[in-house]
Amino acid sequence: MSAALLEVRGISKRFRGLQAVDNVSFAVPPGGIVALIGPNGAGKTTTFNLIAGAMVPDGGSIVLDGADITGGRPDQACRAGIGRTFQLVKPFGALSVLQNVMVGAFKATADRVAARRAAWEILERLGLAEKAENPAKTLTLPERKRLETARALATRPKILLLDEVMAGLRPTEIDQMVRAFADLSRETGLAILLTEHVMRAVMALSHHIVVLHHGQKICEGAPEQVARDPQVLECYLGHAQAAERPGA
Amino acid sequence: MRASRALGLSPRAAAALGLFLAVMLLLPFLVNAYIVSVLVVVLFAAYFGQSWNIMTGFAGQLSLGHALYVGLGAYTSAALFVHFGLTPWLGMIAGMAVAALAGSAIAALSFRFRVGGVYFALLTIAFAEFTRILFDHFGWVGATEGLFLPVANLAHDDPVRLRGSPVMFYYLLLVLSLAALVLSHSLLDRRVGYYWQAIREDEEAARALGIDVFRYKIAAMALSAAMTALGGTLLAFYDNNLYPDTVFAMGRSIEIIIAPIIGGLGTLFGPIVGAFLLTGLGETMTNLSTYFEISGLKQWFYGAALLAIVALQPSGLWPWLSRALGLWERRR
Amino acid sequence: MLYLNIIVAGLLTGAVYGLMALGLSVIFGVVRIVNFAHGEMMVLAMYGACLANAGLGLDPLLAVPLVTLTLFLLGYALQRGLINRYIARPDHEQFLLLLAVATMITASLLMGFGPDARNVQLGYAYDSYQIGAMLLDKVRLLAAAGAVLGAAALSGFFRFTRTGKSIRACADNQFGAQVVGLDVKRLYAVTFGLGAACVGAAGCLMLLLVDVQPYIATDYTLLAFIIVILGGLGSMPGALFGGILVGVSEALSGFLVEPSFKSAFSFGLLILVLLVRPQGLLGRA
Amino acid sequence: MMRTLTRRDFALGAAASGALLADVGRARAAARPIKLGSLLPRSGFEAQIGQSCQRGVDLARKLLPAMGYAVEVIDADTESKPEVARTRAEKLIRDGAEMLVGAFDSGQTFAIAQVAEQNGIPFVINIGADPAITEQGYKYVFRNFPTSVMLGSHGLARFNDLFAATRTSPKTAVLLIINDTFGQSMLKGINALMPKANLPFQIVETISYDPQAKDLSIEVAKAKAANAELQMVVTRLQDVIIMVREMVKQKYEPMGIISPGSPGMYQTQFMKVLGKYADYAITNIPWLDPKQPLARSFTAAFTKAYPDEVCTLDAGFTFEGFLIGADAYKRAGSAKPQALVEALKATDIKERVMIGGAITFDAKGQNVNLPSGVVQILDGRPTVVLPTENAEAKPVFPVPGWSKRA
Repeated sequence: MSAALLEVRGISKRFRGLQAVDNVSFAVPPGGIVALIGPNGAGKTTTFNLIAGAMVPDGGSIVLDGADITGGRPDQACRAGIGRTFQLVKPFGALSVLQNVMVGAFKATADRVAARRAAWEILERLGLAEKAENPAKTLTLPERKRLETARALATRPKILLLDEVMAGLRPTEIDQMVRAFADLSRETGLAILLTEHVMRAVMALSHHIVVLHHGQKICEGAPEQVARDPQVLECYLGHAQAAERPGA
Repeated sequence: MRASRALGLSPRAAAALGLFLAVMLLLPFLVNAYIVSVLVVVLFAAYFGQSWNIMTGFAGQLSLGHALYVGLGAYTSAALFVHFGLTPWLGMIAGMAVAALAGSAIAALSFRFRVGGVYFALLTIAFAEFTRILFDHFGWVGATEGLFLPVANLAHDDPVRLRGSPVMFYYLLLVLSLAALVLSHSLLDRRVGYYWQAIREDEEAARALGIDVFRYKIAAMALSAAMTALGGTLLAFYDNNLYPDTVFAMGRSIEIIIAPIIGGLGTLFGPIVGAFLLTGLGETMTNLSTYFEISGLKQWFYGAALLAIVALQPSGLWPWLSRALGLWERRR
Repeated sequence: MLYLNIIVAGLLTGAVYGLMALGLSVIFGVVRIVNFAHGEMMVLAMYGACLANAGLGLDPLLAVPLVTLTLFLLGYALQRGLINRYIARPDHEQFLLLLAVATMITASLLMGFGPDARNVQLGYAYDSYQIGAMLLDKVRLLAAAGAVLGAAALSGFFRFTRTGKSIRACADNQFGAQVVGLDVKRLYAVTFGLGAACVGAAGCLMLLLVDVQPYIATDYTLLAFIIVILGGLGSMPGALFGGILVGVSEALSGFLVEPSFKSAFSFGLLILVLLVRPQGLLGRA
Repeated sequence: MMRTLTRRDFALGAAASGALLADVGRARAAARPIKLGSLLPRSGFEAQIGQSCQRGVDLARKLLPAMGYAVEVIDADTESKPEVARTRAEKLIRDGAEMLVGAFDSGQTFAIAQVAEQNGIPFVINIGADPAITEQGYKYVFRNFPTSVMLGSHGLARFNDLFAATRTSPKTAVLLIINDTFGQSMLKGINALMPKANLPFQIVETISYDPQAKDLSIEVAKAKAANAELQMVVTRLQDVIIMVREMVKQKYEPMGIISPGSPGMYQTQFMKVLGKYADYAITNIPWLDPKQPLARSFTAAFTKAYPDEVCTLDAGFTFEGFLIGADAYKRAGSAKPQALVEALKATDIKERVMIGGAITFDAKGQNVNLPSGVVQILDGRPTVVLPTENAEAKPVFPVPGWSKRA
């Protein structure tokens, strides 16, 4: 895995006596889709925040495309090539959907027309085009999640961090999204790191799965391999089955 | 037509704007000196509101101490004029630089230490008040005794030295306010405007999209401060006398921000609409209350009017008005 | 010895400042609204105490329960009727709302009482105690004692009564409070009422020290801001501590430097604290 | 509170001054009254003093016609803000005001002066001490009030008169002075004049305090620690009340409290609030001349109209402002600005309300003939004690200690 796009080496984070992330290492190859799974409180979102620069790790390092980005600010992480979504969506409510995505697109270009064109393309790809002129605050929750993704994509990341963007979607919508991401990754060579409770999406989308529990990596491997791992079955899938029920 | 498209206006809105401009250009020929003096107050309020709007309306950082930049602009240019005879056109650049520097420093200190929201607002008050007291003791600019610009009663206006009649100031302010309008519009249409609004709506999300929030906030503050200082120079040369307690007054900071809030925070025309409405309201009430001979009545109605507006149109009158007139401005 | 006198005077005045600021702090801590009409509410209370003195011959100290209750009801009504609707609105709208309220209070006072300063004539207004070289001013002593009692009563309320505990729960976790079935809107109104009651009591005590005029309100609003930020917005002991800190630092700087410069010291202190410890000296991070 | 003058009040006041009125009333009133615009801070933070001046306006409105002057007064409120003063002045002119009178505060007075100049409308300043106002080369601005420098020098000059009359000579003084526009220009004047004034005392400490101060305990403690014989003060009303109260509490008893010419220690509120502790406070300031018949009838009319208020220089100078305007109109026989300005320049009013010689204006439009009297609170009333030719009583100095007052 020396040719990895993103390499996470032994990162840790501690909050007031709680070891949220404990010496976690994994890698995402170029164009690869890796899922980070685990029960609630396993440290997935914290890991995301560490990678995206929202938090500074207590130890370990994060390397993107050969450059060490450990401890950088979120905007620096973004400029290094990390695009992220938030689990609790953060739309720019007063701006239109198009404008939201244009904010992201401005990372690559200062030209308004170019940014606008790029934003349109992404909106069409994610099926938000007909909502383009609506204020973001009028969107439904699934639409907002898609907007999050669109905005992050607009920054032309090398790797996209998706934090539970499928939650609350109907199965048909999930399949649609899965297809969209798979196409995107195949066509553009975009790498994706996702956390997801919707196992249907995880299994369909990811090439590789990393399982976290109590902040530690307990297992990793190909999807079917992980699904058979007794440790995972014991500590994780029990929860996951519960969590997969609608509304969980 | 091209101009109207460049401003993103519908033909109807462009016509309305054209009409408004024509009226404003002709107004001094149509009304008496009293109305002109009131219009000067309106334009000052509009311009200061537009300047403040960049900081708070666009970039979302609530500043309650903008009198600081009015004062820095006014005092810098006036002191340079009084002590060295420097033309106000250069003095205003110096004033803008001083204000931009002060604004950046305040913003840098605050945002570096992650002071935000209400705390930032209170910090801006503190800086303004602190500076007021400093100037109360600053002998070179007259301290509490005041700084006076020599008043020359010229037969003709002298725009080079900014000595002249209210009508001259009316046109200067009109140009300034239009320039601020065009500038605001063009900023909103660029990356920086998008970034400011993103920061206003959600800082964390803005950061995740690669925006150096700290830098953009400082830029907003510096620009807003510099623009305010430019108005401060005009104020100094219009009033011809400066006292720290009136120039830097907290009351002025508050007056600056009422018009844009009433008009519609973050909109292009809100500050202008708000300024017309508030000043008009104030004058009407003053004229009415002289019949009743009760001091305090005017202020009471003023407060009641503010309350009514914030209760009925909390996001400002312009969005509502433009919809009612069919001039719907794209919500930015 | 002179220093001791000055520090004690600053300490005593500071205690009254503290009680006033306590109201602002309580309101912010729970309702998350910055009460820009705080000074106006206090001036209203001062006029209330004046009226109680003129009409009923009450000493301002004895008028405390009456004025406090009135202000409580007023604050309760204000929150219930008006401010509750703005809880979730942006800062600038809340600011405008309270500015409008403040303007109307000042204008009403001006119409009702005129611009002349008012005060109450007390038999003991000029008394002072000589203890060794120390000179204790009776009025100031009484006012400070009242302030400490008032603060203690409020803290007792929050600690021992059911409503007080609910308010604290509500401040810690509004959502949780709603989940367990607390009527948050009512608790907010009670809190605003309590904050108003604090300034009510502080107003009565302040009337012992200064004369009242409609236009002094803004100065007190600013002063209250300084104090609560120094102590920590939302922290009760912080407000008292901040008040005393401001009282003493103003006294000392006035004595050591230039009196006309002393409020710059308070603002300077405020700027320093905001930059170094924005949550305030006793505030929680 | 906002009591206006009724005709009956005035009838009583006028009766008290019948002889005088018969005298000046001989001249036939001009056919058409001149419109005088009054600009005062009737609301805002200076409302208190603005209202105090307003009483002079209301008296002028009633008294001047009875004196044979044809005037009509229109009121305006500057709200204590220069920019409002400016628009109000423009409004008054648009409403037909042919002359302006006002505005107590220097900043507002400046704003009005510019409007007056631009419109070519004469402006008579009732009160406003900033020396800069009459240094601008204005052609339409006239001031019947001393500049702060004049106030300071005249005020200091009276110290020696007081010491001579009471055969005292304090050696040291502490100066408590307000840090606002007025206070600081006074301070400048005092510092410049002290060496020349040949006074027996030295100022050992100058303490300047914040105009917004609500508490002066530290300032007073500092003054007391300076251990001077005399306390000199330059104040406004609110702070001097706090100051005296604090002096009583801190048992600080200098030979006396003397103001070289500032507001505060002669105003109604000072005496009302402080009672016996207000007594003996001394202000060297231009005052109503108890020996002048017009001043006596004015005071009488004032007392009838406002029984609870003390007639002070605020009302006196404001009234004189209108008197000057009315007199100029009468002599000019026309309300044309140029005619009025010429008449104002030629003003020579000998029958006046305030102490001093005739009202005349120098080339800059300043009345330089405005001496100060020594006004001491005696039995709860401001009393002229010096100069002897105007005095109603003898000065008391050194003053009795706080505890020795009944």
